[in-house]
Amino acid sequence: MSIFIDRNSLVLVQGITGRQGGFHARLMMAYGTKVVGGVTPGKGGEWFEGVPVFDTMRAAVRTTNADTSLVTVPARFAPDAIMEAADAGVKLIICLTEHIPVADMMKVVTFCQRLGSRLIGPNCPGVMTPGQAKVGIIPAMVAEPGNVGVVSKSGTLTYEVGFAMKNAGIGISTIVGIGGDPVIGTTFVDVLEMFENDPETEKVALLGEIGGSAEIVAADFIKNAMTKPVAAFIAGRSAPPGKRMGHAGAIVDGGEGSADEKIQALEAAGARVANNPEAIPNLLA
Amino acid sequence: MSIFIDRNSLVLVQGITGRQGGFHARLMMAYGTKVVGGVTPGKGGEWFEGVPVFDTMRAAVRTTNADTSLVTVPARFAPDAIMEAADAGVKLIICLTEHIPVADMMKVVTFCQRLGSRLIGPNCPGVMTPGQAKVGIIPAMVAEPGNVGVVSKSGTLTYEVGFAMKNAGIGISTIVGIGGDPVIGTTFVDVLEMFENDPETEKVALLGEIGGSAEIVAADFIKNAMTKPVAAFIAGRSAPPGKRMGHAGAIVDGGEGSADEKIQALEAAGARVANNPEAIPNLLA
Amino acid sequence: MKLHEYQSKFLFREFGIPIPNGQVAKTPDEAAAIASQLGVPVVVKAQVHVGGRGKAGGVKLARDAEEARRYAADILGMDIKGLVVQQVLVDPGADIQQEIYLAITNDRGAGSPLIMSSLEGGMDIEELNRSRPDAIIREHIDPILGLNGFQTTHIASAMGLPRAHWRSFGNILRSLYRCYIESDAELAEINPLVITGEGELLAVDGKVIIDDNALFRQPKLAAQRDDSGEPESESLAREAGISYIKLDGQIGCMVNGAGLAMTTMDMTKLYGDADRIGPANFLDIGGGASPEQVAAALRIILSDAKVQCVLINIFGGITRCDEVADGILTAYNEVKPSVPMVIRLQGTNASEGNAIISQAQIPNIISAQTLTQAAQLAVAAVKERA
Amino acid sequence: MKLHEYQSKFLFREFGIPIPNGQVAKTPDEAAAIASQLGVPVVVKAQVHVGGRGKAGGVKLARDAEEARRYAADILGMDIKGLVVQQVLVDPGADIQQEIYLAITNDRGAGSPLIMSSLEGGMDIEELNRSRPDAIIREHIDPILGLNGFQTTHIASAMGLPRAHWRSFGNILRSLYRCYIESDAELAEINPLVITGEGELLAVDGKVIIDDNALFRQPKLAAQRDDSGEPESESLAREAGISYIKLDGQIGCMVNGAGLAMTTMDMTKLYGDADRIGPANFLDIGGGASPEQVAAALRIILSDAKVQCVLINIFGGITRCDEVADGILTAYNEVKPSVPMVIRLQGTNASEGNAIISQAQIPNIISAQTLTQAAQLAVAAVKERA
Repeated sequence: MSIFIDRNSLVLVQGITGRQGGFHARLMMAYGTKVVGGVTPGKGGEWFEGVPVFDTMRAAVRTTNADTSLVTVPARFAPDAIMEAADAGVKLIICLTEHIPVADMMKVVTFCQRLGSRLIGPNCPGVMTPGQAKVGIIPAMVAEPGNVGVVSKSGTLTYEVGFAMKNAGIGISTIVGIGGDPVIGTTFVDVLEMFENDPETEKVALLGEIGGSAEIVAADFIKNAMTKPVAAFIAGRSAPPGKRMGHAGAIVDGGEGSADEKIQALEAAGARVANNPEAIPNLLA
Repeated sequence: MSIFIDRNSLVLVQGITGRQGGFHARLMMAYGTKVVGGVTPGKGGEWFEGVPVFDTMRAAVRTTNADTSLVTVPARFAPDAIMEAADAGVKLIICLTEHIPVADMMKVVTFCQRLGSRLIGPNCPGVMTPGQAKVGIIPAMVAEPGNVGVVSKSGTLTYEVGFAMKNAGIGISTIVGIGGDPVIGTTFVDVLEMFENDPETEKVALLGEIGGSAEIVAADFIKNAMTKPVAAFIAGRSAPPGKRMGHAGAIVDGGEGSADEKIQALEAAGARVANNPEAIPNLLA
Repeated sequence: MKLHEYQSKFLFREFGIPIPNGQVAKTPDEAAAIASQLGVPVVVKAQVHVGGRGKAGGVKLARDAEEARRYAADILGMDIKGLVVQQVLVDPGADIQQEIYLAITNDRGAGSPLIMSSLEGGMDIEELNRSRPDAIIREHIDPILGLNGFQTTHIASAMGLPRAHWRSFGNILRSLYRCYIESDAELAEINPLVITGEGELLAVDGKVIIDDNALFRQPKLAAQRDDSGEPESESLAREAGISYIKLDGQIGCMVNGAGLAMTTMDMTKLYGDADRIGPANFLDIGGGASPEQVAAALRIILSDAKVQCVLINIFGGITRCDEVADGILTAYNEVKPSVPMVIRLQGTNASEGNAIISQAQIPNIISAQTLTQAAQLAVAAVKERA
Repeated sequence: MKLHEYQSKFLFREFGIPIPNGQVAKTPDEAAAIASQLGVPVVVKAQVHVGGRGKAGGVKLARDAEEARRYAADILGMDIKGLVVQQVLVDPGADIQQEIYLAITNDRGAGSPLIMSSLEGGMDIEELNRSRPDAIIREHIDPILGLNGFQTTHIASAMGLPRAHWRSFGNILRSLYRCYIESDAELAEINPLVITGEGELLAVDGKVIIDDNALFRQPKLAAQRDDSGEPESESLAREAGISYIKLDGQIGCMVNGAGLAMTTMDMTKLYGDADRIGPANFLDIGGGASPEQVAAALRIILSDAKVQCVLINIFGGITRCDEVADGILTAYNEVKPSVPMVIRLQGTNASEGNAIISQAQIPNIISAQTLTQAAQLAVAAVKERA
């Protein structure tokens, strides 16, 4: 088993005829993901690598029975694309797009919740269940199948940790990149809860960073509701307050969201916190 | 039993310090309704006939544990007042106010549905469970307790029918005025379903009128889901098309919503349709 | 409140929807001047609040200014279903390749705005709805969230609109939705929305109805009201705050409550129809009517020369029957109606009210106990006078 | 993007929020002219993107124009926490009866706007939040529905605002919410909102932060950006589309991905802190960086004279390490850095990338296999040069 996606997930790529969308759709197909179609308004009826392109998500879902969607369209169009996927009944929507205004995301997240669709992201690398499927941009080479669940705010940091785990012979059940934006569809706690309930996951690696309080809330959850061991790393100990470190959400503001307070909370909750991402495999061994 | 309200309902009156609100609050109290307080922003801390007045619904509900609210404020403020009641957790909201723009009501009805609050009205005379409680403006004299449920789009027409029933010795379980506006919180079908499930209700009287298709939908429900006998009257057989007859919703438009089509649908569904409201008691005998 | 075609289209233009650059004329000379200024064949269109003006000869294609003048002369003053044409719209003729139907309306059942769109525009939408309902694409809009971008794509795609027009169709639909919302419209309809020979989209005809209950916050639209086609009695009633609609029968009705007012009308027809007797009007005096309102209502009813009898049916709830009785006597003394009045008072303080009426001992006034009896007495009174 | 106090308040005024009628001065003479025009005691306030200007002497009350000139001369050019004051706001002094805190911000956890309001305004809200959190009324707003009327009443009532001010407070809160929404603000704060001796409400100080990601649709606000307090390298980086923040250390970092970039900084500090060695900057070159971007990033890093070593850490996913290696060599040849460069390439095409680097045989370039090793080598290189 795994969480969110597996070899049976039927995936649509919104923006499949775009440069980024097409590039990653091919890599996903190569990995074995069942990409069953794509959507680009105005290009319905075309084909992409043997799968049909539709004008609308409603038409695409009706024809393909897809349950999962990957949103790769630019920031100006991404909020509408996510809502279109939810409206069409897609149950899992993964959005790669970065630079979406927070005001738009607040509406979109509310909309998805009301329609019962799970949104992951935006501004995230996606989800990968090694050996089965990947939806997003996580490189195939960073993980082998196994029993550690990985959840992370960051893309390349996740690859770094996955790669270190692979080199140490530790496999992964599912990698979930939740994204580094201030308002996101799926939080650490959502994913921790799923890992806790996933029989294939035995341990969890959590990769957080400065900004917000999601890691503090996660620490509460780890303390009160988790039986599986958690190893963690928090990026940004050396980041100055009041400066946004690349991710829209990565800012220590008003004394809130520092790496140290998150590390303390996680340690107090019983998580083992690494001071170096390459030390994570040791903490999982 | 009864539907919506009974002698234990705890009722707040929004606009209790207003002329209309105060007048009807007194009549409701006189009837035995448990009016536990009122709300008028800016008048919190005052008293009305021995019950407290609050500034906000949240404060009023917290203090009184009210489960029911009567909205008597003017049309410009009524949409906000209804949403305030739903936000405060009131489960039954009855709105007397007429002349609320339809655009506002579409939002308000959606809002109440999302919060799980039942709205009755607007532009309705309210609800009365004879011998127990009344919330609204239905005169005490028009009904005695009994086993016929009455649901109606119209105020005085309902009094007319209730009075005729009373004179014929027929009592009423609950009278529900759903209002004559195009967009309302509670429909004929909602109330028919409750009467069907109410052990104290044996028969139902439905009073409809021209405009919209709520009576057609009700006829479908009567045909497919009701076991209890229904007597009906539809007002407006003599109304010309394209003219709005007082109620915002009472208009035959584009050949839709005529009295004749409604009467036919109800008769086809097995309801007994009177051509004179004073004949309703005969059909219920 | 209905807007005329030209008012609707000018409103559309404010929201960025392309319309023909025509103008309104009140005289044949004005029509000719507009036509010669436009310099192309024009359509001269009667501006009246009634459907079917085309069949009635109210729309004519003129090749030049002289013809425009002639047709305007024909159409101005024309009586279309009882309404006299007082204005014509002179629009440049459009090169029509395709006609689209596009409308946004309140869906009562769903409690939300509904977009209806079809490639088979130009014709009567009700007829299309009956004959080929699948030719109309229907899309509900969340009243809180509003119109989403993907919905415009869905509509364009589902109706089979050629892709070349998706962008401009989307812009027009978004504009129409804004117009519908910001104008508190019950209906905002473009029929037809035309694809021209140049591939442009153009709103050639339009219809907007504003929610009467929202006019308080739409002063610019409220000011566009055109009462000219309306019976004077209805204008008077609106100014007096009385809900009144003139009908063709002989029995003037005064009732409290809209549902009971319709019912009272129905009863006069039920018992009078065999003798071609029926209601002269709908009139709801509302709750808690004052003597002044009763008098105003009576005056409005009697301003209709066809009225042979007045039927007053009051079921007192908030309204107290004794107060209504006082009002009736006051009104009677002011108005001195020459026709008989059947009065039925029931409900709150009915016996007091009936006592006041009977003590006044006015020969012209007939008391009734029930609605049935009141309607029958009113019908009988009309028959007696015939 | 932060707005200055005066920009924030002028923005508030556009949305109907009353503010003092002050003006901005760039010279002491201008300050004196504004003060004499106002004709009342004024407050001269430094306009810098940093907190604590009051304690730093950046806010002074002047009784007359001469005093305003003197204080403006003191404040203009003042260095407050590393930023040089280039403008002062000269506001008329307010007669303050009560100070209110009122702000709307994005609540990340709830995913919705959050209104915070307190009668204990004027002071540091973070301090108030720590010491007396109950003194702050918090109200979440549905991001789709927006602010409801009853919520303003609730806030006014719950915070204990005297009833006389409910109406104007409600108007200001509604205006502030519109400002927050229509400006795509992350924060719209009035602190203090003052009740004056005349019983008027007045926004005496204000702070607005605009969502950088929304600046594309906020051209008027984007044009108000004031970079003057910002390191030049950061402005250059923004123009080049590179995410860069200048820090105080010696190791210039170039990384792909924000999380890994922070982590790389952290590693230099982890291994260097004992020797007071740490990161000179945050820099994320993003996904799929071109040789031109790598060169631009290198130039920006090296524009910082403190940099003693460059650490390039690339984990190739989309980014191909061979392309980055090419970019590094191109950049190297263009920029000819005099400091050593530790390069660690991992992930997609890492071996090809490392081969390119080693074949170039540049003495200044040090290869590393792991992030840990790279950080340790960079720290060692800095120590060597010390």
